[in-house]
Amino acid sequence: MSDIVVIGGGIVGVSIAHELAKRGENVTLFEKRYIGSGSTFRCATGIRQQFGDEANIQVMKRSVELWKKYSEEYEFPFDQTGYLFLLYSEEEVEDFKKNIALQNKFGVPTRLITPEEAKEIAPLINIDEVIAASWNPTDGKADPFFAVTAFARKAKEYGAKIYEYTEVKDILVEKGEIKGVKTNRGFFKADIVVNAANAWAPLINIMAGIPIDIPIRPYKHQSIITQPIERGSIKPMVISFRHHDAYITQTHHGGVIGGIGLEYGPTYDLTPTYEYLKEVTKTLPQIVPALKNLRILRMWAGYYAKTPDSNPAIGRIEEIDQLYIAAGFSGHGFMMSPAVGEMIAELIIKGRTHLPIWWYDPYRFERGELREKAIQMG
Amino acid sequence: MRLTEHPILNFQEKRGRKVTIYFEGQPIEAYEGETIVMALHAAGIRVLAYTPNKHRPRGLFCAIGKCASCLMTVNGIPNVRTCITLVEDGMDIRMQRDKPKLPKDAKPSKWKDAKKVFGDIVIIGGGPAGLMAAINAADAGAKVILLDENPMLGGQLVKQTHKFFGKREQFAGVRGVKIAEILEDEVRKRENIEIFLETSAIMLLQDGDEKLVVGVRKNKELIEFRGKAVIVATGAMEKMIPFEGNDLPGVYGAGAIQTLMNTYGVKPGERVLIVGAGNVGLILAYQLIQAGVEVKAIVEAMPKIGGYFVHAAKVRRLGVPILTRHTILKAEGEEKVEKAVVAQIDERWRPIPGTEKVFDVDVIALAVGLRPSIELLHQVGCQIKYVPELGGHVVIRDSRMETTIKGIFVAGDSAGIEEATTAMLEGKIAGIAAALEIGIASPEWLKEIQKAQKELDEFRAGPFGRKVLEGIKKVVVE
Amino acid sequence: MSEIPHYLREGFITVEELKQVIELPSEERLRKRPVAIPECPQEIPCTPCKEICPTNAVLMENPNAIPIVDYEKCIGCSLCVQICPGLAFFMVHYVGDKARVTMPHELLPVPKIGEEVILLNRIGEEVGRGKVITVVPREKSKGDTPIITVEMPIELAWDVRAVKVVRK
Amino acid sequence: MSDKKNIIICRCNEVTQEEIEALIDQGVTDIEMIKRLLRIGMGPCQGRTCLPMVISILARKTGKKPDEIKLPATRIPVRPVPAGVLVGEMESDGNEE
Repeated sequence: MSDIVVIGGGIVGVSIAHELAKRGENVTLFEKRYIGSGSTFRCATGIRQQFGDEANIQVMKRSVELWKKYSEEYEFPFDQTGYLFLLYSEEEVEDFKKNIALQNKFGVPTRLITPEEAKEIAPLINIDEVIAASWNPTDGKADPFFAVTAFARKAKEYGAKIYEYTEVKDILVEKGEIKGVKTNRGFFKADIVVNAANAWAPLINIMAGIPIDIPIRPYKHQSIITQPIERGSIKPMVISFRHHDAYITQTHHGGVIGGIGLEYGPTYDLTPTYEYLKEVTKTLPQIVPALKNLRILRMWAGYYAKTPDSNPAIGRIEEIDQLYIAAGFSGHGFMMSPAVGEMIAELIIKGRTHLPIWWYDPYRFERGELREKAIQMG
Repeated sequence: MRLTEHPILNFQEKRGRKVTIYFEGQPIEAYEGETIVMALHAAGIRVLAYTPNKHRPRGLFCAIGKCASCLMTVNGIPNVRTCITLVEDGMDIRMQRDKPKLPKDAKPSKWKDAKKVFGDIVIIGGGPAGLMAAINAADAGAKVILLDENPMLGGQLVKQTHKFFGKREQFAGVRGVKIAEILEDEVRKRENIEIFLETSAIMLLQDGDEKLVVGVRKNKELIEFRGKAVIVATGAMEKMIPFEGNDLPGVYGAGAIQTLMNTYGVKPGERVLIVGAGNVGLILAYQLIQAGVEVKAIVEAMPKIGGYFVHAAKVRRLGVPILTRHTILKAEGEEKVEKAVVAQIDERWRPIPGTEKVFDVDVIALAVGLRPSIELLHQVGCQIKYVPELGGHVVIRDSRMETTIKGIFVAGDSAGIEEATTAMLEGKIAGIAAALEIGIASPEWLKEIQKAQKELDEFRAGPFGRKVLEGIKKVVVE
Repeated sequence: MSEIPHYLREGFITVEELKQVIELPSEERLRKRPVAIPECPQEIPCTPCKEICPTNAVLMENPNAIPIVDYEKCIGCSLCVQICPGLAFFMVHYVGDKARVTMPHELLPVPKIGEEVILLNRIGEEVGRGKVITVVPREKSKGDTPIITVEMPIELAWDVRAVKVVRK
Repeated sequence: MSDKKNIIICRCNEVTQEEIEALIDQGVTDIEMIKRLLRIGMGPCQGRTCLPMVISILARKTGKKPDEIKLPATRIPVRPVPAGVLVGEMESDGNEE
């Protein structure tokens, strides 16, 4: 049996390891710090199917099915509390109508609702200038800490080996074939490598010596969390493009988490910025005014590992036998991870997958065939 | 519950105008100039909140704004640190039992930009280190901004009724409270020192060549302080230890008890057990007796008294037993401390069955050590290291108190737990060094640094300084 | 464990232990005039006693050294008792079959001259009664600490280090 | 023996010694994971009171030295601040219920 190495212990890498181990494959995962420490633990928890293209809608629909199934089986919090996009102009409404039609076509029950209906769903929001909202009750959120540790635990139960604090230093490739990986804990034999390092994926690509350019660049995104408030105060993920691409929701433990689209980069620097703190605290109370009296406990930064079209690179790198990539999630890694795990596992084992992986073709950048930009949000 | 007479302190003169505050709707008498929690304690209110999940009662613990055990809803605003928020007439104070609910009809906020204050050196913390840093930096020619989150300057000096050790030029033989007054007078005399009280520093950032300290005054006002150098003199916070019932109201940090009785003239309770026979525990015992409170015993896990012998002798001759090789097992009580159970421990620190003793006390004072408050330094990215001799995590620094980030200095307990005397000397060094670094002080000031360094060496030369010197060796780099 | 001196295990010093740290004054000297006795057996960085002494009777090699009193130079002025931050200086004076012990008293109430007080030994046990013969109130003390001189039976001179004031 | 359910390590989020030790016994020995799974140090005191105790429990149970356990990051703001203050508006407007 092949030795499969997954590089990166974020939720994408862990999901891939989990799906492979579940199918009986011999898989080893390396994480340079601890599970979830890169972008997973810094993410804003949201899981949505409201995308504007067929592929992402289908992949996310499958992802939500898997989130539901695994959260029940592995007992971690996942709540289908919906995504509520607040719309402020006729233009926005028209765009969303198109998306909704597409989403409905694939069985995602999004619908356009009135501001008053939106207020009923999320009573703390300010609807003064809202003219409509796009609402899908089957979107949701999960707890990243519990989710990634549950997947890691299960992966290990299925036989995966997970090495934390183990940094991959080089990938040994001979005559186009992968032989193994060098780590700070020594050499590990490998036949197949999956690059799931997201923000650090370009470094892994260089180690493997891939001949194509997959332009993934790290951008600093920041979030804040407040003191806990009464459970159920802000059930859905509330989104407003009008307000710096803001998102707000309440986490499982009660804090209100939120952010805006003010990004910095490309950079590997994660120092939080005062500018962001001021902007975010100006912005979020415009959407949920009562936030102004809530205390901000922490702010932190994480990466959006972005590609030019904000869609990830998922697939096989043909020139190296056998290298796979699942990276460049542009802020969507957490929500997509269960489906990505399934896609990569199917691809490695069967050579194909039932999900529309073509959309994420890693060669599209070389060919200049960028996708329609995915909605980069929460 | 309020002290009317005291052998050292005079509260009658100090108390401000009488005002009325409302606790859960009930009127309570308070005095202007005291913090909310002090007024509540004086009225016999020990339980300030119940935790949202396990419904455990919460009382104060640190009383200096650090532990978040005193959070209450004040005038509708949740999670106010009532230990450093002053009373105002008519204030509505509510216990928090659950996570707060937010209103559905709030209006979006309008915003205005933060107030901006510019100086050469921003000093965070107005205790002995910060005050000395301010005085010396100002004398060396710098425009100084001094912030402290407490309502008064002096840091922990304001509650030290005992006389200080050291040399007379270092204020030996003078009571801490008096030293605080002297230093405050000196600071206020200098026109190039601007003081901001009740102002918390919430972040420290590099902004180009400048340092930016973002502050919040009185829970309300955002202020941006900019300077070319920053001195962090944020002191320390009390350590907590694990034992059953350790979160029961009435289990207080030693410093909190000193704040109650020595700063605000509020009797902390009637009968006290002290955990820890270091200087803090011993001094606290003596101060409690001075305030007319009975000290049942001092327990100490080590086989010997850790503080100065003379402090121990003072309380022994007033009848307080010191039980070395003993530890606290349990705080008992329904809503607040009613009993403390202690036991002897063996060489491996295990309680010896059958040696339990029960004390009827309403206060358990924890004097089990302090740890440096390094949050701002850690947050801004100064290199830190765990050095048990200095109380825990401390920052790497040079002999002039500059951290691994140029222009950011540290002094006093936040540089490593020691004495107020050494804090003052370190403050002096940091103040001058910062003024030198930004090119304001003339080179003659170097002599003053050397003088202070020599005094520090002298002070640390004895057996008590040895441990500190071990620690300092680990953090000082040139 | 045996290296830990008794006084650090217990928090008080016995006369026997004190004698190992400092020589005590002769009876002759004790009868001549009051003499300062430091009960400060531990090296701590503290020098006010030395600095305040008008006759340089307090000897201290360095700021951490233990104070040693040159009993011949000591004039019994009590300034060291007033200033000592550790409240560790006392004066003893033998007068006939009585001893007069001078000690700090930072508690309320401060006794009055002529008042009878309960005598406490180094562990707070009541060992007898004595009479207050002088009081230096806080305002007049050079060290902000009231000091009192109490007359007591001579055999208690080396035991009594505090008093309790009992008023109805 | 002592009742570790009644020993509170994190006062803000009510985490007991028993819960921490149970997690360590399950093999979670990384302070970063313990912090996130139990939410220790993530309350309003921001870890000031509890983290030293967590480090000492972890050191005792795993045999690590305390200096081998890295202190979790200190995040901005180092004091919890109402959002309204950061935008310069914090006149109490009676909006709270």
